[in-house]
Amino acid sequence: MTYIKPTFRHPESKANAIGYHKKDYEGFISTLCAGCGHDSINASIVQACYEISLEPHRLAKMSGIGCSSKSPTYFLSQSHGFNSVHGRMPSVATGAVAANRDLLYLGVSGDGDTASIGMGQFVHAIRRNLNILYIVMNNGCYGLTKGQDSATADKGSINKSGSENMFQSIDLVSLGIELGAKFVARSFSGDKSQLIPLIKAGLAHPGFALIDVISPCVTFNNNVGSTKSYEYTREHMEATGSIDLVPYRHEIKHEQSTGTTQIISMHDESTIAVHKLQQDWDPTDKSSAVNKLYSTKAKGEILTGLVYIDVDSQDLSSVLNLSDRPLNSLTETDLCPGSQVLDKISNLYR
Amino acid sequence: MTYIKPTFRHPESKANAIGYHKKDYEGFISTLCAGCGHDSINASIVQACYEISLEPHRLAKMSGIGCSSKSPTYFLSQSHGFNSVHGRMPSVATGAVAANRDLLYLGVSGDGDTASIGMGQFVHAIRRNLNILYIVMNNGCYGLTKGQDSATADKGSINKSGSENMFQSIDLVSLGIELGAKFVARSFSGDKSQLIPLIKAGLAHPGFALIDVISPCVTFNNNVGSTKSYEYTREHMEATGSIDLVPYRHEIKHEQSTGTTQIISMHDESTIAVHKLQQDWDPTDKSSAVNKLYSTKAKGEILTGLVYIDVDSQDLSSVLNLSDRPLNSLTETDLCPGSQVLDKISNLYR
Amino acid sequence: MDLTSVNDLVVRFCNVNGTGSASANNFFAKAIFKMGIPVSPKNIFPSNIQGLPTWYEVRVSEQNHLGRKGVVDIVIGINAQSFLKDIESVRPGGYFIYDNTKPWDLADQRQDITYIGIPMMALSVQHYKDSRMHLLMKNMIYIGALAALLDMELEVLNDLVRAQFARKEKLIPGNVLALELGYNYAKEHFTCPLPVRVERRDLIGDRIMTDGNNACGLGAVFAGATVGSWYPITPSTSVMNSFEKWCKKYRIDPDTGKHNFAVIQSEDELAAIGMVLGAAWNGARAFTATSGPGLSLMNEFLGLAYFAEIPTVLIDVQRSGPSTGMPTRTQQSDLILAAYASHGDTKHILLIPSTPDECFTHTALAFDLAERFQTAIIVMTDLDLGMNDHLCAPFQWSEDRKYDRGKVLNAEQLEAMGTYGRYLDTDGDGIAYRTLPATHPTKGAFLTRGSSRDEYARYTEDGAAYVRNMERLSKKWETAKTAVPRPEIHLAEGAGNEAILYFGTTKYAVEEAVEMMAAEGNKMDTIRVVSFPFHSDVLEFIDRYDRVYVVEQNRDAQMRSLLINELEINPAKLVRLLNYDGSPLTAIFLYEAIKQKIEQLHLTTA
Amino acid sequence: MDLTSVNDLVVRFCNVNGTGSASANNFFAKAIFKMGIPVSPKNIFPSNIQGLPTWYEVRVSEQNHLGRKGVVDIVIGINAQSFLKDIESVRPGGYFIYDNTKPWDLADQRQDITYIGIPMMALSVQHYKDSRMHLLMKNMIYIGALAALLDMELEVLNDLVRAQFARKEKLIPGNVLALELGYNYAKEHFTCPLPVRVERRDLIGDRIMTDGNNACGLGAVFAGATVGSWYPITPSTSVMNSFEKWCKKYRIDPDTGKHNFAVIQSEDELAAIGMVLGAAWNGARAFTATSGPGLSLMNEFLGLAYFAEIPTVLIDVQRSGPSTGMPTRTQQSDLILAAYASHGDTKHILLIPSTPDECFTHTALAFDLAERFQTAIIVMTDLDLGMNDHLCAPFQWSEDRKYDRGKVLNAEQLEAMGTYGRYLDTDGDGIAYRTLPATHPTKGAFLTRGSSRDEYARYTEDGAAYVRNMERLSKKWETAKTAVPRPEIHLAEGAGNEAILYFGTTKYAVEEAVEMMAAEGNKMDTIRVVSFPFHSDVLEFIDRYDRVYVVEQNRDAQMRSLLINELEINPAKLVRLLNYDGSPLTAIFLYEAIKQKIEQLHLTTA
Ligand SMILES: Cc1ncc(C[n+]2csc(CCOP(=O)(O)OP(=O)(O)O)c2C)c(N)n1
Ligand SMILES: Cc1ncc(C[n+]2csc(CCOP(=O)(O)OP(=O)(O)O)c2C)c(N)n1
Ligand code: SF4
Ligand code: SF4
Ligand SMILES: [Mg+2]
Ligand SMILES: [Mg+2]
Repeated sequence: MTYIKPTFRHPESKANAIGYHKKDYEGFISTLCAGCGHDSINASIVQACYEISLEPHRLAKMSGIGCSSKSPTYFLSQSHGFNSVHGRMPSVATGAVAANRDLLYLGVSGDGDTASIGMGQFVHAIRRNLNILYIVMNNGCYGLTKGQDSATADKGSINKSGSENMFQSIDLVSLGIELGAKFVARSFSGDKSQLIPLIKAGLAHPGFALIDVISPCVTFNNNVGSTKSYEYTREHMEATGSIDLVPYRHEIKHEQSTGTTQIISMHDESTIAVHKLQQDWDPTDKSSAVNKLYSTKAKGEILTGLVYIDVDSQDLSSVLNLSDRPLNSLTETDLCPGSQVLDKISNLYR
Repeated sequence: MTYIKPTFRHPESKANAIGYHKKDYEGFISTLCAGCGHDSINASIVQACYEISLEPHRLAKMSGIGCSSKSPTYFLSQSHGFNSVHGRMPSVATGAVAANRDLLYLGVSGDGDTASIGMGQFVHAIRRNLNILYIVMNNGCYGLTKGQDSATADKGSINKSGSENMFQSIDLVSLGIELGAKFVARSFSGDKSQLIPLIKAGLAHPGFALIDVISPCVTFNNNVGSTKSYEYTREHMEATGSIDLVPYRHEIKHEQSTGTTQIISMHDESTIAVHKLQQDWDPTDKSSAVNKLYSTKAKGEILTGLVYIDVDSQDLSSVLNLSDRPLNSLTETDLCPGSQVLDKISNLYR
Repeated sequence: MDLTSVNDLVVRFCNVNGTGSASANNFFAKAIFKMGIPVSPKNIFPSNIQGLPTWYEVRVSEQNHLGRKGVVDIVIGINAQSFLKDIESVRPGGYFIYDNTKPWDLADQRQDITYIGIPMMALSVQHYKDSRMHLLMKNMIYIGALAALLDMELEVLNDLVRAQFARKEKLIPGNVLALELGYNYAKEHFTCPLPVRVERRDLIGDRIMTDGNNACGLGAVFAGATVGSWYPITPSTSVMNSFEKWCKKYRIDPDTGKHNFAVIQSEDELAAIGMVLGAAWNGARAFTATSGPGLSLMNEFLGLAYFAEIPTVLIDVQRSGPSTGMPTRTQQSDLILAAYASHGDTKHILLIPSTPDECFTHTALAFDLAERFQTAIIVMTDLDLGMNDHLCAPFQWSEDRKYDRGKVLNAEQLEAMGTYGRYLDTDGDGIAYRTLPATHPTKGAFLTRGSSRDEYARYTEDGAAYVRNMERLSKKWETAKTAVPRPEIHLAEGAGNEAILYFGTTKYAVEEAVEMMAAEGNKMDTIRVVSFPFHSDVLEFIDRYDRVYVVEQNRDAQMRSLLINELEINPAKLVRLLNYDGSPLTAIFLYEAIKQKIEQLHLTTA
Repeated sequence: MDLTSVNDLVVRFCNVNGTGSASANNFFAKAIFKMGIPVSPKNIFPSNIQGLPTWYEVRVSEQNHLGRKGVVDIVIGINAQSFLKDIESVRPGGYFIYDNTKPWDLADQRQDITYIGIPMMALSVQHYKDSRMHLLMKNMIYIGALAALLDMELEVLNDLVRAQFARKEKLIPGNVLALELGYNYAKEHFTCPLPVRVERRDLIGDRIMTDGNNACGLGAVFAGATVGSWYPITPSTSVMNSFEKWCKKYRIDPDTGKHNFAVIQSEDELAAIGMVLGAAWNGARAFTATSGPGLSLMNEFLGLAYFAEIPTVLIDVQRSGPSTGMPTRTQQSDLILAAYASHGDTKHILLIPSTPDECFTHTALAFDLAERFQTAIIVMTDLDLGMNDHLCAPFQWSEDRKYDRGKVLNAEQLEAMGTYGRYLDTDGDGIAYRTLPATHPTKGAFLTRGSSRDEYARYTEDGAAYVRNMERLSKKWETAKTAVPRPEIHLAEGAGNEAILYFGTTKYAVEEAVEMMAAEGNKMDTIRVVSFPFHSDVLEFIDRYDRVYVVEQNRDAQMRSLLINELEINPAKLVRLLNYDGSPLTAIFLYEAIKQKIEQLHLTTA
């Protein structure tokens, strides 16, 4: 059973640019475990959407199956959502994008949903540069089926039942970059100040934006020995710095890149300001990003932040050369060639 | 209909170390198109197996569906083979390896079979470090279904029907390295001198060995504008050099690495001598291999040869800690705890 | 049939695939058609690209017998590999035409047929310099020879060549020459025409000749499908090719060049149907096409379509299963899987066309039914229908036809209403009202899911709510029975109390077999089933007879199972008539099988 | 049942999941069992990890009525969320036990039941310092109270606690104390025992209490399975957990520490079953376990198993479909999909256990049948059987039992024989001889494929060869009918011409309902079907009656479809008795449904 959140939880409600309040971005009360990382991500999604003054009904929520994939119930209840089947959300989202290129698409998945059963579709959604912000709530395990290791569980990580994972793990960030994703970030559910701007920027990015968010499973994978626990993540997180998204509506457009701040202009004239903590890598260069990932990993650290971005990407809708009017808005008049044409066609076969 | 090849085709038959002749490694007459790259690869497989004096019945041939996946019919007819379903050969091979760790496994797949429908299983076979030599006969198209672009077709490549591929391509070599494959090579069906030693080394490698072989489809993707044609490949191939496999049976074991030759010792005491044409990269270093791939690609060239190797890998059978006797050889005595134990077990539930 | 005949013959071409023979052979069939004579070609090809035996069988029938007959009058034996076997396939008294460039010793071969040797390759080599042309022109040479032997109008063939190569004009003279070479050679060396021959008629009427896959693709265009996702697989590939081809013609904005359609080649069949669900959920008409293995892979999503109530159109071009089976042979063996696909209690609506024009109308109807019933509609065609040309009625579309988009609420309706409940059975027909994303800023949003939910789309594990929902789905199924097309019933005067039930591509063979029986005084009524669930006419029909023969191209009598399962018919009444060797059923097989069954059954009941 | 009763009651615990209640409640059920009284617990849990309502229902029945009954005598209402609804679930005259630490106003609630308030949380907080213990100990407190109220032996509970925490000894005193706190509180504040109570008996005999999934896993170990591949999914997950657990105990070489088994968690269900096929092809006994969506995904491979003839064992622990449905509720609704999975003409052998001991024997048998028939065997269990504890016969294994590895040729046999043909029907039973890789250096190798082939495993598109192969597969299916286990038939003296057919976990409810009917003089024979294809006894049985009631836990009467499809039974004779709300069928529901059907039918036939 899910319940609408009592509204008194927001005494501080302040309207955003389009007059919506924070509660307009919320969902039903979560049925996830108390302390689950996913809930913090959901809160960040709510906050990000509120801050960028998104119209909730212009966004569609997509997910697969898992604790993480339940999340669309817990945010944006004024958005339509599709909680599909396990691992196959990317294809469903692809169809949805083809049907209506005008909406924003927010995909929420788990590491099981993405890196195991969903790997094939994940890879191909990236290949097609699907217009979606794809958030993986990565807890290194299958929460909903009680904590089995997932394919992102690190080799040597120990889960709650005490068994050690013997297989190499899949790093969704370096994989995403290798596959040609143009916006690739990693974050941590516990670090909202980093995560919220990433979500905002991801929503602004046309094409496939991936945020791999480490999101501890308090019930099955938050124990000592786990490399996806709150404690481990906090201790090993190497933040690359923070980012700011300056949406196109805003004025301050002409900030300049400096030694530590790199300004990246997006196609809708929004800008992303990357405040870098290190000078040794350039998030707009693929080799540089990959090398940085490898070297961080070699040190046993977890690289977070906006790892790679390429604003010059052609998204699926453009590759398909879709008409500006969404396909789902076309009618008989636009679509049916009519009976006279059909007679002509019949004639071809006489 | 398939026919046994008439034996008179081998007047030059010379026995190898175990007394087998070349014809003992051959298969039925190919039903592929005349000139198909796959047939050259099949010939290289035959030659490699003959040269390393493999006992054919100690190898199992695995494949999916496609022209390429038909290949197991055309080599090693004294080996058992399993031509399974489209894209799912890795899982079938995984089961086979678990059942009998003692055989050699040779998987043959196509780019459709591997990079489209088979992507999920391919990724996970690598993750598990499955004991297999996995050869992709990569023609950038779906031969058997008449030439549609596959996911390895390069962006901008033009197929026979004249349409241009608009999607980014998947590079199985850089993907394989990213995913942690320990033996990753690329070759060309038309370059047997490079391919045969790679196959020999791949068979000697424990764990997952990937050879992505560009193998032109003469019928559907050998036209001008295709980046997987014979001509294009010949012109853009950048060979990293050649390799020699020195099997463990042989004496000359103590060759030393020199400036251009790097000696890599494998666990069965075979060695691979990599004769490098360039000094700018180290095939035993992951970052170096990836950077080399990226830079070659940036130049519009195709890197071939043994791109990456790590001999210190723990293969699936060891990770599973399988008994030395193959599981399929165990009998009631080994496997059934017996009725007395069962009575004891029943007692636990009283 | 006597071996002296006009416009009543079967010609079989035996070639090697990948040699361009299919298009030459197609000229032959087309020419017969252009001469106003009913014709039916069948391409029997291997699952391979080059070098294996392939056959092309053309039936010419003034009586409009357009199924396979089961005997061959004239064989053109071009394939050395299958040469001797092909000789066997000629009926006694028939003709075997072959290339005698290299001499064959036919002394030991059967003597009850006439051998006609023509130096096809020699003629080709002699007249064409470019060696790449030799094989291709050889094909046209035997077509030319056949024209002379059968008394065809050479000019008709020449016209076809000219039409075909309108855009590659330089190919025309060579092809015309080849026809002529063959024609003249035959005229000079043999008595032309043979006693078996053709003659111009005007028997086509307004009929057209095309293949079912083309028609399905076209139907999707007319029905307003905008999203087609697919994964290549024989024999369904050409459905999406057709859709894309017609879209490129009629759905590109002439001003902007932008597309009013999206065709996405997916990574596999799971993704293909996933995309359909996503697009349909988002308000576009979407479909996919597949065959055997693809249908198996789509099971999970078909269950989601059923339970989450997403309009889903799937064209299943059936081939010989199970597993990879015989990918280039036909069958009607996906019925049970399609009808009940996916775990749990599920049922899917099937439409079963028999002809290309029905492929067109059924595909178009599928989109209406999918949106009306918010569920999966599977069009069950097959390789024979999909990939072979068939004579059929012209395509039709009434100018004022509107798409039935089903129950979808718009912003005004939402604004005007109280609380919206996605799964409320407001109208009592089991069909609830959908909303599409982005319809209204604050009303109508809900989360679609494959898990159990209440009338307001809220997740629930309450058994009663679950049952209410499942019962509503059953009610919807009942409603669907009134919306599916009626079966085609033929009542014969003086028919007895036994009838024939059939569906799909057995149509022509059944019609012919029934005529053969009728000629012997044994008249039978027939019913052609065109959908699942069954229209009420089907049960009424069956109820009228003591025994009904169910004709199917599968081993397990799958249609018969559906009939007894869904209509509560006593199985004893339904007699299996099965052919499942991968070739389209022949009239003679059927005729004999029915006679035999009748005898058997009357013996046992006597 | 009167509300004064001994050893005949139903207790229902209403908790929040993720609070450790399931294990406390399990202590209660176990204690009843240890007191020699037949008992049957059912855990009804949400598809969620923490915070949602969960129920645990325990039936205590001296008469061995071990199904659900359909009424609840005592409710322990611990969940504030579902509190009021839970009050509704008590039978009139029953008891509602709750935590009154925070007072509830019960004035407006029903007055026909007795409320028993116990300050569970207060007691817990008072006695335990560690706040993490409060919730857990509260659970033990109500168990203690229940012990007093029902007159249970506290020492039995204490023993269970000691056994459970044998390896975490420091937990024992706390738990024992909690039991005592509850026990004493009840004793002090209420008249103990209640009129509804329990009393030690010796009615268990040699029976054991365990769950079906544990038994399946154990069966696989005894049957010599060496490869288990799986993808997690409720409710089948614990099958592979059990297999792995027992393997770790009995299959690790004590000297080397090496494993005589491989458990591979795959990336999805397609891979899981692909691994089974690969391992089985290579001569290992291999299996997988799944539920609903997984079964759908396995369709393509099941077709390959059928057609390429690979021994394949699959345990399908059914849950409520379609689609994601109700993942933590039970159903018997995968029958049709399992029986006919995959495109084309396919049939799979199903085994249908009713009890954990049958889960064990059927799983073990599945491996023999899979190798004997070289095909897929699907063990159709369900959530109720798989995840709940059941009283059943002890596991049995005859010491001299040998594995039936089916027809596999070894090197000597190959050496001795002429040309080996993989698909030759040498024995005329439809089953051909396999060879395994690496058996012989030069003989017996062949390529396994899902495409059509001749008797020598050579690829063919020849229709006749294809039909021969398909007919052989049909013959094999006929042979299988003689190898499947017999149904369980109960003939009641004086029974009429109507009977009941059932299968799987409806066993206890059917038995009880039949007793209820018999008590009223209406005796009925019953048959429990245990396999598909059906043993010949099934048809013989059905033939003897005018009408047979078919009891199923699905909406579409799937077993009934299989019966009429495969046995050619007139559907009119088979009456549907369906319950599919996700909860195990209750005896009362069944009793009433049968009575009602009988009345209805006798009215219509009258
Ligand atoms: C086809 C299929 N297989 C298995 C399942 C069972 N299942 C549900 S959720 C899940 C894994 C979830 O893991 P993840 O995506 O990481 O989500 P989390 O719960 O950890 O957030 C599985 C295996 C399913 N629903 N469908
Ligand atoms: C499930 C399934 N989908 C589709 C097909 C049809 N099909 C057969 S081969 C093939 C693609 C083959 O491409 P590739 O693997 O690249 O092999 P190639 O023929 O190019 O060597 C396809 C799509 C199939 N057999 N099974
Ligand atoms: S089980 Fe883990 S992932 Fe699932 S809700 Fe609980 S904490 Fe979150
Ligand atoms: S179609 Fe292409 S891939 Fe297939 S056999 Fe011919 S050349 Fe090779
Ligand atoms: Mg997870
Ligand atoms: Mg290919």
